[in-house]
Formats: sequence, structure tokens, C-alpha cells
Amino acid sequence: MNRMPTWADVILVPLVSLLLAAFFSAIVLLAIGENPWEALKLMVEGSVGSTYAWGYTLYYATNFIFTGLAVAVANHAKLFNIGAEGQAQLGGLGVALVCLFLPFPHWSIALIVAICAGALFGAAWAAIPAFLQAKRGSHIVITTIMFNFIANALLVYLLVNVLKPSGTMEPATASFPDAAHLPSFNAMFSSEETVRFRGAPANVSFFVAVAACIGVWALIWRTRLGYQLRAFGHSESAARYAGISPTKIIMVAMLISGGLAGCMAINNVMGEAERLVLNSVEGAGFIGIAVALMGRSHPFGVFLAALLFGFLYQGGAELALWASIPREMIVVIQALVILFTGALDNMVRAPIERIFNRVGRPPKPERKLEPAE
Amino acid sequence: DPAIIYDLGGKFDKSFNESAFNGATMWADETGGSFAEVELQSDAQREQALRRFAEAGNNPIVMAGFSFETPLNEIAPDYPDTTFVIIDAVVDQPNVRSVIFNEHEGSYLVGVLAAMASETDTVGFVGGMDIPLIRKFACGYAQGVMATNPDATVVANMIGTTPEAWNDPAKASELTLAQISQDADVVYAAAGGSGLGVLQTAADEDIYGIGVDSNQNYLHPGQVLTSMVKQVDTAVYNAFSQGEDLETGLMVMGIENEGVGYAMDDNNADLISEEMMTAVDEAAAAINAGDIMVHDYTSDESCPAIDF
Amino acid sequence: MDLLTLLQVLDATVRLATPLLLACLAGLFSERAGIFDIGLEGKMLGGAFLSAAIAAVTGSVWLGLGAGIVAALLLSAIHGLASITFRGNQLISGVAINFFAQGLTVVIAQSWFGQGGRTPQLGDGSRFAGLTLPGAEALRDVPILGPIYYELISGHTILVYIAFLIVPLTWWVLYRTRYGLRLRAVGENPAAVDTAGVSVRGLRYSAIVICGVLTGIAGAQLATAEPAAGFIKDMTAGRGYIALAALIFAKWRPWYALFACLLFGFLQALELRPDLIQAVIGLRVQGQLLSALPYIMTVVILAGFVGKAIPPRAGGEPYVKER
Amino acid sequence: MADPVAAIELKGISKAFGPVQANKDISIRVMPGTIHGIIGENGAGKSTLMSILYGFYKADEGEIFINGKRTEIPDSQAAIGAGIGMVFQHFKLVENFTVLENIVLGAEDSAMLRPSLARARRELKALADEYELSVDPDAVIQEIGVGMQQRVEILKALYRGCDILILDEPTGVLTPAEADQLFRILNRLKDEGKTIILITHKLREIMDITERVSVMRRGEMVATVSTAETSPPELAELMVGRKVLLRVEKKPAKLGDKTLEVRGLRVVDDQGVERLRGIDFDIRAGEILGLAGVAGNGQSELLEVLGGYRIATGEVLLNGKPIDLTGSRSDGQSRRARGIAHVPEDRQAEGLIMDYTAWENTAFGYHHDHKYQANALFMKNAAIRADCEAKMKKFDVRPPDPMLLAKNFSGGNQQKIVVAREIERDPDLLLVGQPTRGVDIGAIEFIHQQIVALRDRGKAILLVSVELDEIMSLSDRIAVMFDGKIMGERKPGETDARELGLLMAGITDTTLPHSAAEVEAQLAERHGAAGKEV
Ligand SMILES: Nc1ncnc2c1ncn2[C@@H]1O[C@H](COP(=O)(O)OP(=O)(O)OP(=O)(O)O)[C@@H](O)[C@H]1O
Ligand SMILES: Nc1ncnc2c1ncn2[C@@H]1O[C@H](COP(=O)(O)OP(=O)(O)OP(=O)(O)O)[C@@H](O)[C@H]1O
Ligand SMILES: [Mg+2]
Ligand SMILES: [Mg+2]
Repeated sequence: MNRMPTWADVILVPLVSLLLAAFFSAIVLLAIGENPWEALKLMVEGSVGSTYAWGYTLYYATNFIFTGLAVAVANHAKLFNIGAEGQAQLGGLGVALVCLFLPFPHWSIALIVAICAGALFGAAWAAIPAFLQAKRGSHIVITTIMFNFIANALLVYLLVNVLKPSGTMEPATASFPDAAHLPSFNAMFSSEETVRFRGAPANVSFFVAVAACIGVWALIWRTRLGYQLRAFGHSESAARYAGISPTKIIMVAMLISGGLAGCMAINNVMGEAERLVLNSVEGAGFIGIAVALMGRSHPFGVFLAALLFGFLYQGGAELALWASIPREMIVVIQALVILFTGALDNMVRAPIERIFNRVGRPPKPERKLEPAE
Repeated sequence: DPAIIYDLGGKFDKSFNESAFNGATMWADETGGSFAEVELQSDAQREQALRRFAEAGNNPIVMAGFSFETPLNEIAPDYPDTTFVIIDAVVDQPNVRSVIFNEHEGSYLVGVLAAMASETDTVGFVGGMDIPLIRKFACGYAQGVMATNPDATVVANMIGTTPEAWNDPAKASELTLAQISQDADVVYAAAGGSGLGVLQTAADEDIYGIGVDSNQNYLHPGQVLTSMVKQVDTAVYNAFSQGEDLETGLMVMGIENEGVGYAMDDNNADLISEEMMTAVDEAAAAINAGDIMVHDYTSDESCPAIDF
Repeated sequence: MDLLTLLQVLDATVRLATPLLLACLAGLFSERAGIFDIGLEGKMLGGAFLSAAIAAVTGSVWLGLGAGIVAALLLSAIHGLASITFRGNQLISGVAINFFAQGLTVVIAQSWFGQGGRTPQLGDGSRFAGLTLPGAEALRDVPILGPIYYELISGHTILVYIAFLIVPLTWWVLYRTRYGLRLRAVGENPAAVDTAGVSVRGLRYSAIVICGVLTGIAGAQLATAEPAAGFIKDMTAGRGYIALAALIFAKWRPWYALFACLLFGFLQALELRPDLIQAVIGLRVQGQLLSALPYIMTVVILAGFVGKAIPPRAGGEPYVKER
Repeated sequence: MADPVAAIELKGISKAFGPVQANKDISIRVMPGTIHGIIGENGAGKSTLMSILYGFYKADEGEIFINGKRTEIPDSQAAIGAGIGMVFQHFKLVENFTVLENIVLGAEDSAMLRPSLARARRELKALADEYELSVDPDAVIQEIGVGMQQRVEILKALYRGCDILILDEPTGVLTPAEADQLFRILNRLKDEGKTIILITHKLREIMDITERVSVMRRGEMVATVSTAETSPPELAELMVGRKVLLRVEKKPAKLGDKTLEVRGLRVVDDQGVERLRGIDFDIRAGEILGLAGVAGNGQSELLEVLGGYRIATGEVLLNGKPIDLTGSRSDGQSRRARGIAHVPEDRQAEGLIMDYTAWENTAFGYHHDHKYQANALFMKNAAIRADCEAKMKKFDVRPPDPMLLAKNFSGGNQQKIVVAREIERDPDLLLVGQPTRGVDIGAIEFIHQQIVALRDRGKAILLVSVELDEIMSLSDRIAVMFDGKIMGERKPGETDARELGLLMAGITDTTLPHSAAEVEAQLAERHGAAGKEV
């Protein structure tokens, strides 16, 4: 509905929004007496300046891709899944159980089984809210919030009373056997001469996440299920007319959503910690909401937004490591990024659009435009 | 330079991270030296921070928290020339010093005081997040109480199951009120930042609170019976002072070496009677002598004095 | 369970319900006007921080309350700007506000007080103390009613009474005033309001202002009203989300909101008293199960007794006339 | 200018929505105390123009004069202040408010609600008495029929004391009797000196009631003529730009076997109200059964049962074999598999996904179809797009762009997309609900032709419409529904609007002259008009 070229919409507008976020972050930094320029340099250097930095950025991004996709899939069916956090926790449980108790001949088999287990547990945790929504009309927002809390309690119970090896202090499972260790980027990309990604947690799960993006894209826009899912999300009454069962779609959408959230565990639990610790999700479920919303629920958008948040996370960590900036400052920067790129994007878009319209409009008012009839 | 890594709670957790921070600051103030530090915000950063400091040549590297056990086990062999100090966990590597505290013993002592100070024969315990470490506190405390007054009741509650439990003074206050309505008149808080809510409410309701980790008697003079001090600051201070060539291996901080204990100062001098003083000192001596075995919850995940 | 114990549990219920209730009513105004607000948590946190900070600095709890309201209003203004003026996504804006408050409160507190994101502990005078209602002491010994009056009704802070008074006030505003009619209408069908010659934007902003004021009070209650005595990072601990759940539970109605919040408060109060649960059901409830209990009960009640909750129809959507 | 002062004068109004130029340099004068008609195809810009006059949209260019005085109308408040009232095409009512609340909304006289409501109640009663516009002030909007909602909209305008009343397609949803009553009211208002602008697609209404009529096409005002000096064919031609057939060309039906047999169909809704109370009828191959009736008498439920998304009891046979009514082994999908196609009554809520592109909507409901499937999982989007393009061409959907979102098509073209999708399935049984509601006459002509063509291919059609004209001209047989029952069946040649009207009111004894002489007179009058035009 406008004369603005697509590139301006997908690149220029977010870029200006990011600059605004950076500007306000700089103001906050100045206010607490820090040098914003130095901070920016540290962040960029620390998050994309080396393979090591990338190793962290991509690790975080992997988490956010999974939870972002989870929220996005549910969004397409107009279900607001706030429960990715809990679902990812349960996914961690599933992954931990198979890794601890099944003997694997090779990591690749372990990975496949762990994906299934994580997805299964995550999906199971989403199934109850989904069922209650479909059958009882219980609002999915409430039930998924509640299930986050319940998941916490369940995991504390299991880790403290059941899964914790005796004699250790940490409420965590034992470390997984070597056969269940995933190859890290370090192992995958280092050669004789050069060591890459040393010590960084990024691992093969990243490629699973990328595959998940492609899978979700195909699911949503290429398959019949995706077609029905989106149709239901747009209009429940029309879906009924077309013979699309609301119960089935709600269940399927939430199961897929929960499954994706559960899959996050292959990255943080299996790939990084190599054991299940308390609170292993660390808020990635909530970041996933922001990621999905900013990515406009499109897998590619989710991918980009997850990268952005990976960058902020890792850059922020470096900031805390090398400067005396409180770690909460990173949360502020994240908030500003979400705000400007996600919620206030029209503030940027409208003037840019006006500029394009003014430049793009030739001085011929008699342009015959067919009204859409 | 030495370096210190705080756990996820952050260095101002009013608990052992803060204590560690105080120890480091104390060293810096005394020697004029400087140290590197970082607050983690994610589990994945443990390894990152350890390697960063090791590679930057920081030595020794102190870390506060049992969650470092696994990463440190992995990393320590990579940096044989660096000495690591881990607090609250045991890592069996040649270049690691493991410092653990007998919190159960210290808690036993404040349990003795609590039992004697209580007029209702009911005392409370408010824990932060329900993890083994906190149960260790609770268990030692309950043993001390029961040993002193077998008729006493210990009301124990945990604030929650998420890390938010460390920062929820509102709920801590409510728990304290709930314990008061169950007749508790001494409440021991082992709850990080939430503990402030416990001590505040205890003061408001005119009963006794017991502080934890550092000496918190000053928070509400005359209302904090004592504090179970856990000398994380000393551990950090010592590590920093001894520098690169500190002794590795297991180091147990107990009553004997004043790693744990109860706090006495002007703020609570009037609250502890001669009789109490005698009793608690006797108990301390008995523990040192091995006459009293305070059961450590984490040794076998069970507690003789209280159920979880 | 004797009367006194019951009263003590109910007393805790009232206190625990108060911040929820204020936040829930705040959300009610906002969502009734068609602006979804998952930023309640952040606004409460902002309110809690600034109220405690100013109370600590000035020693005046009333100035603190005012400051808390200002903080929540500023965050509300961001939400309004994003969701009304710039027709942005209300959910994203809410998420951003939550993060923003979570980070900024600590950053400011740290650089201001240097106590690790805490404000100093508030002494007497800089926090709201419980009020003893007239005659409470005198009537204390009257059987049944006396204890009820003394234990349950008397002794709360002024903010608790304000919160409970706001319920009928909300009802009255919503259903008995011109403003309420318009507010409800704008959340259902903004075009109807617009064509009736009333400003959609003005109404929505006014709702957001009310929401800010109420969340500000809720925050102040958390940080400066007895038994609280200061701000500590993340001290809202998910209460904003629970308030949101209560709002949906209450189907966006004021009296229902009261009952929903009291119910949540009651479940939380029960969690504080495992001894009572044990006395009633005869079984010791395992600790983690206990802390999950309020949430499990919520789901059970929701699934079992509360039917479908239909949100205000225009909620969440910016009012766009021209595609 | 020596002309008398116009009540409304618009000068050079232009308005663009993005690239769509909805109004181009439009000027129009409306004399006080007259009824002025505006007609035009779907999307011609009628609603936009009136919305500008009412301050809902802001014109890009142009001036507005009210009673000769230049008036800025930046918002609806200004319009109301200038004495303008408007009944929108899509009602602007708050669905879960009562009638009274909707009426006072924005016109309250104090900050307190109760006095306002009390006054409104009194005034409503006065208005009701004065104009025969009775409504239950305490009824909730979503629970009353569209006819009633229409009244509420008019009352809203009258309550605000308007001198100028704009009605945008007010009769689209009304029954004939309701429409007649509306026109009586409009005439009264006119006699009181009020100025009325009426937008409609029904030329008969224009001829009956207006003094002058303006014709719009593609955002431009193409003509304004005096009604007395024009004729429906001329208007139709002005509107569409070509000659339009105002009568359905139809060969006699060639009846085949019974395609659909319905026996003892009963439906109870969620509230426990019996919506269908024992329905029996048949449709043969090659036959159009028209189902007449006032909206809300069970027609919608019947369509939903046959369409597979409402459960019922009774028996329904399709081509002699029973279809499942319990919902356990059936849904919209299985109905389609059995050869039932369905053009739903509400294209926007059911027939289309407004946020899907045209091509995606082409597969809607048929997304299981083999020709749209690449394999068990994936759909063949290219095939669907090609199919869509073909259908758009055949059905003259404008613009013929498969990538456009459904919501960006005008109502008539949206309807064409639905009709194309369903008719092109070549179903054994076609269910059609309100096929031409809100559709311009050019498109009506086309849709009617397609329905008849399907019949001529030997298919059975169940046509549900509240437009008696449509029913009379398309059906081979007419059944009339009232209160969940079929009151009787008639042949179009052997009945008239009067008789059908009585049946629609539940009066089966149509041989006797009915006591409601007044109603009868109108119906007779309508019959005359209908005969002349359709
Ligand atoms: N709010 C809007 N935003 C964008 N485009 C619009 C909007 N409203 C109308 N249009 C477009 O403007 C043109 C004129 O629309 P308008 O509703 O005025 O037509 P109309 O003559 O009333 O048609 P109908 O007979 O179907 O009611 C159409 O192409 C329509 O798609
Ligand atoms: N070509 C078709 N045209 C119309 N309906 C069909 C067609 N094929 C299948 N159906 C109907 O669609 C329904 C489901 O069919 P099918 O088993 O092929 O899909 P499914 O994979 O179970 O569905 P979904 O994709 O919704 O999971 C059945 O009721 C079937 O009768
Ligand atoms: Mg299938
Ligand atoms: Mg129109």
C-alpha cells in the first residue's frame, strides 16, 4: 500500500530502529558514567570479533531460535504460548533421561534420540494446556503461565530428590556419558593448524535449529497442515466452515510448539552443560516471545531476531566481563531493541515512507490508478 | 592479579556472593592491589569466564558456588599453571583448592541459641530456594534446636522453586508471619536477599530473627538474635593473600577454624544471656571434639531432625 | 482449624491479594479499553523501585508513593505511545516494558545507592504502617465478630484499604458513568466510539493513565507497605503475570477480579501454611508440590469451573481506519 | 449562484487509500428536504465519500459546505455538530451493549450514566411512537436481528437530532417488509424537512423513493440525474458502463432423480433452543429450491447442518445414501468429498480467510483435494495459483490478481471468488446462502447466470436468500421457512410476493384476506414493483 521499496522495509527501517535503540542505550550508559563508544566496541568485538565470540553468539541464538519458533508456530494458530520456558525445561528433562540412561554407540544417534525425547517431553508439557483450551476453553495464556511455575517445581523436585547424584551439592544430574556429547564447533571446524571456536559452547545443535527454521517454514507455508493452521489462526468460523477441526488444530499447533521448545534442550543441556541443571532455560522461553514477535512469526525473521539477541546476550556478557557495567544494563539494551524494532517500528516507518512517497511521486496527478474493485 | 567469579545470584546477593566480594575488597583495600571480577548471567558463561581469566593470566581464580564443580573439573587440567579456588564444592584436581563450609555445624549453634531464646518452644526456618545447600542449613539448625529442647517445634518453609525465591522479600515476610502465627518466636533466615524480609518482619513483629552468611546483627539491633556467619570473605581474602602459590587440596571451614560460627557484637550482646553463651560454647567445643556429630544433609540426603 | 488460625490465613490472603488486585484492576482498565497489557509486571517493578527509592531518600512514604506512580506512568506512556500513537504490537511493547523495568531499576539503583540494585531498608515513617481501625482494640474480645474485626479487617496498611475500595469504584466508573460506558465501548468496537464523535485515542490514553496509577500503587505496596521495607531487584517475582491470569479468570469484571485475586491470595496463603493443609487432609504435602499447589489449583479451577473467557473484542488490535 | 442553498455540497473531494484512488474530484449538491440516491458498483467509492462527509475519513482534497456554509469536518464529532447522522454499511454498534447504551454512547448529557439512560429511554419511546421505530431498549445488540440493529442505527442518528441522514446500503440485510417500513420512515423524515442520502444497489429502491440520483463509477461521479427522468436500465448502464440484463434468463427445468432428501431434521443450539423443528424436503437434480424466509428462522442452521458443521438429528440422504449428522464421522471435508459445495451466507466470516491471498482462498475447504496436493504432506501451490488465475478470468474477478489478499477485494469480487470456488467443483448439490448480499448489479447478473448454468448441468441447488426478488426469479420451487419449520412450498409462477410474505410471517392460511390490511397492501405494491423490475 505504499511506494516504499521492500529493501527499505526490511533493512532500512530495522536499521534506523536499531540506531535509535543504540542511541538511548548510550544515553543510559552516559548517565551511569560509562563510555558508550567503548561499550559498543566491546560488545561488537566480543560477540562477532572472533570465532570464539561467534561460538557464543550462535550458541545463544540457537536457544532463541528454538523457543522463537515455538512461539511463532503457536502464533500462527492464534495461540499465545507463554509456556515455552516450561516446555523447554521439560525438554531438558527428556534429553537428560535418554542421555543418562540409554547407551549410545555414536553421538549422531544420541542426537536423534535426544531430539525425539526433548520434543516429546516439551510437547507433553504443552499438551495439557492445549487440551484444556480446546475442550474446556481455558485460556491458554493462563494455563501456560501456570505450567511454567509447575514445571519449575517439578524439576526442583526431580533434581533435588531423584536425579541428583548423592554427595554433590548442586541440584543437577550427573554429567552425561561421552557417547552423548555433541560435537562442538570447536571439534567440527578446527584444523591441524588453526583452532577455531575454542571453548565456545556452539555445537551441532545450531544446524538442527537452522533445519528447524526451514522445517517450520515449509510446515507453515507449504504443507496442508500449515495451511489449516494459519486458516484457523485467521478465522475460527471460516475454519469450521472448511471442515478444519479446532480441537485438532489447537492440539497439533501446541504439540509442535511445545516440541520445538523442548528441542532447545539439545543445545543447552546436551550440547553445552552436558547435564541437566536447575533453571537450565534461563529465560530463553520469554526471550522466545520477543524473538517470535519481532520476527513477525516468520522463521527467517525468527532466525534474524534470534541472532540479534544472541549478539546482545554475548556482547552483554563481554561487557560485564571487561567493563564495570552492571549486567542488568544488557537487559536494558535488550528492552530498547525490542521496543524500537518491535513495538515502535511504525514511528520509524511512517517518516521513511513519507520521504519515499515524496521522492517517488512524480508530478503527474493524472495517474490512472484502477481502484481495487 | 587474582580474579573472582560470582555465581548467578550476583555479587550483591546479601549472601555468600556478597561475602566473597567483601573478602576480595578487604584484600584490595589492605594491599592496594586490584583484582578482576565478573558476575555471571548464564550457566554457559562459567567456562567462558574461567578461560578468559586463566588466559588473561589472572592467578589465583576464585569462584563462589557449587555450580562451578563440573566446568572447573573440565578446565583445570587445561591451565596447570593457574591455581583455582572453588567455594562450596569439591574438585579433585592438583591445581584446585576446594573450600567447603560446615554450614550444618554453624547452623547447629544458632539452633542452640534459638531454642534457648524461644519462649514458645517454637522456632522457624525460612529457606530461599529449595536446594540441598539450604536443606543442609535447615537440618543443622533443627538438630541444634532439638538437642537443646527436645520438646521444641521447628517450622521450616522454603520460599520457592525458582531463583526468584532469593529475591522475594514479600513472600519471605508472609512466611515469617505465617510462622509467627504458628507460635514461632525465633526465625532463622537462609534466603539470600529474601532474608531481609524475614529479619524485617521479625523486627516488626517483635520476635527474633537470625541472620545468615555475614553478620547481619546490625540490620535491626536488638531484634536479630545472632547470625550464622560463614566466612566466605575470609576464604577469599586468604586465597587472594596467599596469591599464586597457595596450597591446593581440600580445605574444610568449620567451627574449629572459625569458618562458621555465630556472631556476637554490641547489637545482640543484650540478647544472649550468660547461660546461652555457655551452652553454645559447650556445643561448639563438643562438635570440635567430635562428641557431637552434626549430621550433614548433603552426605546422604536425609535429616534426622526434620522432614523436607 | 480454629477461628483464629482461619483469620490469620485470611489476613495473609488479604495482604497477598492486594498487589495482585491493584495490578489486576490496572489491567482491567487498560484491556477494557482495548489495550492488552502484559507489561503489568514491569510497571509494578518500576513503581516499586521509585517509591522505595524516593521514600528512602526523602523519608516520606507519601512522596514515595507519588514517585512510584510517576514511574509506572512513564512506563505506561511508552506503552501508550507504542500501541496507540504508533499502532505497534501491544504484546511486544509489553514484553519490552517488562525487560526495561527489570534492567533499569537495578542499573539506576546500583548507581544511586550502590547496594547491588537494592534501595536502603526503609525505616519507620518511610513505609506504610498498619492502621488500627477505630474500636479494634475495644471490640477485640467480642466473640466471633471481634476477632474478625481485629485480626482480619483492622491492621492493614492504607494501601490495602485503598485497593479494596477501588473495586467498587471501578465497578461504579465502569457501569455508572459516561466515561465507563465509553471505555467499555472502545474496547469492544472503537469504530462505534469514533463515529459517535468520541476520541478513541483520548479514551485509550486515559485508560493507560489509570493503569499506570494503579500499577504504581501496586508497586508501592510491594516495596513500601508493611511488611515490606525496600526495593530489591525483580521483587515482583511474576506477580504481574499472575494478575494477568486473574484478570482473564475474572473475565475482565471488577467484582470477579476481586474474587479471583482473593482466590489466588488464598492459595498462596495456604502454601505458607503446610501445617494446616496437613491438618485438614491428613497428609504431609511434599515441599515442591506445595509450592506448585497454587498454580495447579488455578488450572484445576479454571478447567473445572470457569468457562470460556471472552476478552474485549477489539483488544490487542490497534485502531486503524485506513488499511 | 442563484441556486437555492444546498443542504450538502461537496466540492472536488479526492481521497486515496495508498495506491487506490477511492474518490476522484467528486462534487455533488443535495437539496434540503429531499432524498438523494447514490448508486455505483462495488468499490466505486460510495461509502468512502459518505464517510468523508461524516468525518470518519479525512479527504485529501476538497471542501464541504453544509447549508451553504463552508464546514470543516475533521472528525465525526464535527459532523454530528453540523447535524449529520450516518448509518454505516457495516454497523458501528457495540455488540454486547444494550440498545439504549448504544444510543446514548457519545451523546450522554452528563458524566453520570443513569440520568442519560433514563432520558434516552423516554426519548426513545417518543421516537418509537413517532416513527413506528419500536425496539426493546434493553435488548443486547448481538441478540437481535440485523433489521433491529438497523433501527438502532437510525435511532442513534435521530437521537442526536440530525437534519441530514446518510444511509449506506441500509436494505442489504432487511426483509422486504422491514425495507418497506424503512422507506415509510424515510419519507416521513423527508416530509419533516430532513435531507437524506441513500446508498443502495437496488435500483427499484432508487426509483421508488429518491428525487435525484448520483451514479459513481471507479471513484468518479459519472452522472447526477433526476429520478423521474431516468429508468433502471439507464442507471444500470451508467453504473457498470455496459448494458445489464435485469432479468434472469432461464430455461424450464429438466428434473432428474432426487439428489437430496431431508427427513425430520431437528437442531438444538447451544442455548438449548430448538432451531430446526422437523424439516422435510427434497431437491431433484436440475432443480433450484429457493428457501425464503426472514433471517433467523433456521435457514442458517439448515445450511450449516448440510454443510457439515452443525450437528442435528433426523435423516438426510444424498443421492440415496445417508450422510452423517452427528458430527462424529463428518465435517465440512467429508461433505465436500460427497459432492456438496457450499457458498456460505457470510463470505467474510466463513467463506474466505480475509488475510489469505486470493489463490490461497481458492483451495479453501478443498485443501485435501488431490489436484492441490504434491504428496501426503505438501500442497502444490503453483497448481492452486494457476487454478485461481483461471477462475478469476472466468468469473471476471477484478483485479484478476491471485496474490492480492481477500480483504483487499470489494465485497462483490470477494463473493465472486467464493462462488467460483464452489461452482467450479461441479458439485452434485450446491448450497447457496445470500449469494448477492451487498453485491452490485453487474456482479449479481453474473452470479445468477452461473447458478442457473449449474442447474442446467443437472445439479441440485438449495438457494437461501432473504431477497424475495432473487428467490422468485431463480427458483424452480420455493419453500418458505418460519420459526424452524417449512410453512409451505409454492411454484414461482403460481404464487406472489404477498402470499410468500404471509408465509414468511408464519401465516399459512393465505387464501383469506389477512387482517393486517396494511401489510397486505404493501406486499401487493411490492409485487407490482418487483414484477416491473426483476
Ligand atoms: N479503509 C480503507 N483502507 C483502504 N482502502 C479502502 C478502505 N476503504 C475502502 N477502500 C477502498 O476504496 C475503494 C472504495 O471503497 P468504498 O467502500 O468506498 O466502495 P463502495 O462504493 O462503498 O463499495 P460497496 O458497494 O462494495 O460498498 C475500494 O477499492 C476499497 O477497496
Ligand atoms: N480430495 C478430497 N476432497 C474432499 N475431501 C477429501 C478429499 N480427500 C480427503 N478428504 C476428506 O478429508 C478428510 C481428511 O482426509 P485425509 O485423511 O486425506 O487427511 P488428513 O491427513 O487426515 O487430514 P489433515 O491434513 O487435516 O491432517 C476426510 O474426511 C476425507 O473424507
Ligand atoms: Mg494429515
Ligand atoms: Mg460501501
